[in-house]
Amino acid sequence: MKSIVIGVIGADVHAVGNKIIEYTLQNAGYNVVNIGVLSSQEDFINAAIETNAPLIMVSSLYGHGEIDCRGMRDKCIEAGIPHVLLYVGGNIVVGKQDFDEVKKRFYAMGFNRVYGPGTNIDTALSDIKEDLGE
Amino acid sequence: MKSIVIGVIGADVHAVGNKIIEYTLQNAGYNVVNIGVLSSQEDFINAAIETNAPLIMVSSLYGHGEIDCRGMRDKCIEAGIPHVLLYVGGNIVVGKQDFDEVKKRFYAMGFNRVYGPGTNIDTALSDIKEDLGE
Amino acid sequence: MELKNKKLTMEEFLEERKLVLASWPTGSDPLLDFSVSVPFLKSLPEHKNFAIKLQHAKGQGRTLIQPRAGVPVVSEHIKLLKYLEQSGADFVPSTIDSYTRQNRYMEAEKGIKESEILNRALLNGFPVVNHGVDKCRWVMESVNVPIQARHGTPDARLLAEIIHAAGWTSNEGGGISYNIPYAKHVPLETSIRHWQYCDRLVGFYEEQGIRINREPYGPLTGTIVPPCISNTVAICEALLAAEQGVKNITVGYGMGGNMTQDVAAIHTLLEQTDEYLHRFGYHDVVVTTVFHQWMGGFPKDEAQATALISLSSTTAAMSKATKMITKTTHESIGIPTMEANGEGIKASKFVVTLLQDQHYPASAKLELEKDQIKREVNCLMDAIYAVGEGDLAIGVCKAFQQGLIDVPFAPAKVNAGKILPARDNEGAIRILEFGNLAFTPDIKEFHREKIQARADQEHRPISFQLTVDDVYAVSTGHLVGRPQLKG
Amino acid sequence: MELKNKKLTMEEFLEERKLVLASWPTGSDPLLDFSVSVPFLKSLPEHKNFAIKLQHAKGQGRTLIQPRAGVPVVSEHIKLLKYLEQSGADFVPSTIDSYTRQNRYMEAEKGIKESEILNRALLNGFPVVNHGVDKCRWVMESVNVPIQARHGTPDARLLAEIIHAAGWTSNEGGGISYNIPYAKHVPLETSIRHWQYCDRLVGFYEEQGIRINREPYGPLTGTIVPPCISNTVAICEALLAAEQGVKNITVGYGMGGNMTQDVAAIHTLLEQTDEYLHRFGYHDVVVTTVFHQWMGGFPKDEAQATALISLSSTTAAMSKATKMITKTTHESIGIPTMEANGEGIKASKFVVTLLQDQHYPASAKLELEKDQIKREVNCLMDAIYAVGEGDLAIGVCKAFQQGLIDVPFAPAKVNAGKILPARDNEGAIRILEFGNLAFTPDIKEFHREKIQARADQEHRPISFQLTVDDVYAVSTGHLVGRPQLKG
Ligand code: B12
Ligand code: B12
Repeated sequence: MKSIVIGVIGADVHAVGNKIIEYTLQNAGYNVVNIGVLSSQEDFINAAIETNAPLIMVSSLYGHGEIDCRGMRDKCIEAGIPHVLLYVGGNIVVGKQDFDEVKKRFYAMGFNRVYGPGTNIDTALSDIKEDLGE
Repeated sequence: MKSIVIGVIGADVHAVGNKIIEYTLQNAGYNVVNIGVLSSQEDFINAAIETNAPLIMVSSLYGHGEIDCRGMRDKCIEAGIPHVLLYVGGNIVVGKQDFDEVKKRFYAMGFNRVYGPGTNIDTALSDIKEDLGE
Repeated sequence: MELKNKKLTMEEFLEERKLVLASWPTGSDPLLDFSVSVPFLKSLPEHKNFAIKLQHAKGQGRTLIQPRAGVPVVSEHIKLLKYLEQSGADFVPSTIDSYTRQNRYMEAEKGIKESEILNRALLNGFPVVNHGVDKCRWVMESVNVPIQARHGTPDARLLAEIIHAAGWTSNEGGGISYNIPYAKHVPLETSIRHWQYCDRLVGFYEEQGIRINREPYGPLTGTIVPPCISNTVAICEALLAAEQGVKNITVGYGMGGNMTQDVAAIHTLLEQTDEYLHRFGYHDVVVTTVFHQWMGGFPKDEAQATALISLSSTTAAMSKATKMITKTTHESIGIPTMEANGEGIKASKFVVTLLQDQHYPASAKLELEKDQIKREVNCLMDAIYAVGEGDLAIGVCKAFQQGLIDVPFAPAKVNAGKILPARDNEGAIRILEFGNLAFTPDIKEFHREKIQARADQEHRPISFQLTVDDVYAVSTGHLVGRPQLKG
Repeated sequence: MELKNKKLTMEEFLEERKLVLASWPTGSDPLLDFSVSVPFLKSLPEHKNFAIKLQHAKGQGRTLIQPRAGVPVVSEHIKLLKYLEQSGADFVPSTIDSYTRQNRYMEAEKGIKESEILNRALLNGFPVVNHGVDKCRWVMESVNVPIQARHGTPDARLLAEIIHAAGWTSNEGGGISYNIPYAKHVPLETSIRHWQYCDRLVGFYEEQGIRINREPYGPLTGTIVPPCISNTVAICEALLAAEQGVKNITVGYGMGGNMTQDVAAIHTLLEQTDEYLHRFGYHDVVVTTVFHQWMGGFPKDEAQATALISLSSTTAAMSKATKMITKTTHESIGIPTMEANGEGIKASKFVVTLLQDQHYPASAKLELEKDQIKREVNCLMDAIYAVGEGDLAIGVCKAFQQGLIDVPFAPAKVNAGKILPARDNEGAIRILEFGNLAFTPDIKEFHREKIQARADQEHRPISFQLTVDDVYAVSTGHLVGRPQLKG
């Protein structure tokens, strides 16, 4: 059973989506490591190292995602997991912005997949399967 | 007491505004000659001649105003009241259109004043006073 | 021929039919032969049948959605209807232009031509008679939901022939409701007689096993109409239709604005229509209801207009009306664009779907409004039958002539135009001037007290000014036209 | 220091105050001297006083409107608030950014700088502490309506000092409601103690004859919260505030979706808050209510979002809540633009104004829901006082610890997180898994029956899947998350 680390980054306390992502991924057969809300980049990375997880799914709902996610790929490299997959989703920037622009910004930060507002977790399941080679 | 002819032109049956215009103009001290809904250009002109009215206020609500009002100034000239004032108001064209454009079209047809959707009759009272020299 | 509420014999009907079909070239289309139209209608799939879809919704307690829409050019009209269907419309309409409504087909022809040349609509609807059966079939075949004609035509005989032969399985209107608010000089005798024909046509199709829905037009002038008046008209038209063999009737009501009164109006409309149909021996008619979103002057601001549309939808859903007719954010300006119309549907459908499992709870207050409406309707119906000496059609004509029933703000000369409505302190519609309305003294007293209480609260005498203020109120964001609102 | 529900002495308060003001440079502003702030607050005109305006609205039975809004840069924030006032807001807010809420002022400083440089907001609100008293005064002076801070800050002591000294006459929050949904590791003892300080500050100003409003945050997680839970929290926070000398309290509730249950929740919230305040000897507190438009996930479509806003407004108006907090058409996407926020206000205000003379009628159904909520709330309050051995503050902490009271979907570790809510067949919020909730067996039985009936109708077993489906339902246009809705 593959492990996936999930959590909500920064000073963000939106817990509902997080609980539903946990439930959905568990139902889909993954070992879900949920570090919950108010989590730092380090929390995510440590959890991934501890559980040998190939994928970290970062949620950011409250709008500070851009500030909170900066430098995360570098930290992964430093921590010795340079190839860990990084997904980000939720309401990751402040306000209604052109989402193609937003995607570019997050790709440039080293994220592998970037999901727009209200992307139901069910729709991301196929991406996960593909990326984890199933 | 000056006379004003009011009515609703063409195949238009919108009667509410017409009744309220009658009431308002009467309260403002005019002799209102109301020919009602479903009135032809001829009905308006005949009423103006009979009552020696210096002003005809045409209502058109239902959208066919443009077709219904064409040639009305010419008919006034033919009928010997070339200088009668012609106002038009209501929802005088089909749909939401640039109202400056619409005004131009009706001025070109010989109307003296053209009112946009929802112009409350109270707001036209000062124009009437001005035009009738009071 | 003398008017009577009596089913037209097949001979009378067919005799008249010849004249009707001869009245405009499109009437001689062979697709109008019953030998063609009957099998064609029978071949239609159930999901295109208005009557069946409504009956189904009634069973489920759901509120279905229908917009208003119609443009002169056929291809544009089809594009429009498809878009509305995609936006979530459960039924699509074809709103007919005003020349056709007055049987002025020559002017309609001019309007079609000019609209094609100038590439913008110069008619305010779809000129169904000029287009004829084949074009109407094309329209019907282009959508996947049932289709209805909506108009305001005192003499809609040819129109009815054309639309039904084209597979449009519902027709809105009636001899009273498409005369009083929509005509000036047409005698009620004439319009009722002509609508007997329209109903008899539907009755004929029913005899062939084809379900067709008929919808008396509920809101009348759409302007502070007391529920008892519009409900009485709806019941009369339901009875007149049933006599001609109509079996699927949707009675309608236009939102008043006081939620309790509105719910009471929809409930009593259904209950009393059923009751009167049974009382007069029509036992196999399926009755459904339609709630019209606010029918009076709309606010200009689009956010406010959407709010009004949503509020209307809330009342419709809580009343459990079977169908709701929607408005758009462009209402106060002009015929809406396709997109504005679609947004009206989306907002409306969102609300009724969200509220589908809820209804306005039974309460003493609701009961009181229901009782009141029922007593008033019974009063008016009694008066109609009395002056008609038992004949409904004659009764209706005489009752209007004598002002025993009277519609506010109506353009028709046959309407007395003596009553004046106004709102009470909670915004319910009451009557301040009764004219000759056939009300008992206690009913009048009820209305007077309600209006007096409002006038007292506003420190002003009862007068037409209350009515005028109420006419403007909703478009300026209020329900009751209180004097302090001005300036 | 040990936590107790006891008014802080003036010495205790002033002692603590020194530390609070020393915690960030803006705390040493001389405008924070009471010798400056008291006369300043006294000089404010009545129309800028939150408490007075609310009390007035309560007397008139009106529902006033307040949006949510806050951007990092002061000049932009002022522009925004002025626009909202012009759009019809009766009160304006200043929503505080998330770093400030966690007292992470360094990060907030970074956010302000970057927002100024990049010329786009990188913070999700107005960092009130970093800006300090003078900037906040400037904001207050730029508008003509009362102003309130809205946040979600477990330790809002410095924030409270700054806003009140700047003439902001209302503060949202409470030791429970700004902890459970907004924090992860903060002990309730700490947040309650810190909010005692905020309340004591208001109590101090009240002693000087200055009216200041306090608003416990009603909706909690905004996600299918059973009314008894949020009402109990609101009542506890009202009592805690009253003990510290607060005299003007607005208790809140977030729309559930079943209109009858929502109206019942607002009515009982007012009635029971009053009742408990009197029972515990606080006789001079003015209580008002605030209804939050739908607080869960919104639909993306803007027409649907406006419909949801309007539906929320209908319920608020019919319930006669004193205030309503609005949402916008951008809700599901991100912080709204000024224009989108203004449209939300216009739509909302249109509905409440139109319905101002109406209320949801008394009915057996409404009575049943009210009785049910009251019994549940009493049950929870009894348990809290019991474990607190008569002390409310201690009782709240222990009750949460033992799961006797429990909030669904909350991030806080001090919350048991064992209960699961789900809707019944009419969309009312019930509880399917009780955890250790302090309910009597008959109350549990009521919930079980309601949920069982829904599960039966949907032909599926009771499980967390019901809850999950209900979480998504409204954003997809439904209230009850029926399984057949999917695909
Ligand atoms: C009520 C109403 C009806 C009622 C009318 C009842 C009756 N017999 O009176 C009913 C339901 C029957 C009806 C029918 C139709 N209607 Co209609 N109706 C309305 C509605 C909702 C309100 C009109 C009203 O009474 N307003 C209140 C009065 C007080 O205001 P008013 O009419 O605007 O008049 C005031 C001012 O405009 C001004 N004014 C008017 N004339 C003049 C003239 C001058 C010189 C001046 C200075 C001022 C002035 O003073 C008046 C008093 O303050 C409007 C939309 C709206 N405004 O919200 C549509 C509207 C006018 N109707 C419309 C249409 C298309 C129709 C129909 C063709 C189709 C249909 N929807 O069924 C039929 C037409 C039938 C026919 N042959 O005319 C369209 C017109 C579209 C356009 N121009 O592009 C409108 C705008 C709705 C829409 N957006 O589609 N309608
Ligand atoms: C409920 C809610 C709250 C509750 C949260 C309760 C709680 N503790 O959980 C409360 C009221 C407390 C709250 C507070 C705040 N909120 Co809030 N909140 C919402 C709301 C209405 C719904 C969120 C929700 O629960 N949705 C339901 C769940 C199931 O969906 P979801 O969260 O979107 O998650 C799903 C998907 O996004 C996806 N997903 C999520 N993460 C990821 C990651 C990956 C990799 C993938 C593939 C998918 C994925 O899968 C999830 C399950 O399907 C949203 C707006 C909306 N969506 O309508 C605003 C919203 C998220 N909140 C917002 C804000 C600003 C705040 C506040 C700062 C201010 C305020 N309004 O008070 C505070 C923040 C406090 C903090 N420090 O974090 C903003 C964010 C703005 C932005 N990004 O520009 C939003 C968008 C509202 C708005 N338009 O302003 N909020």
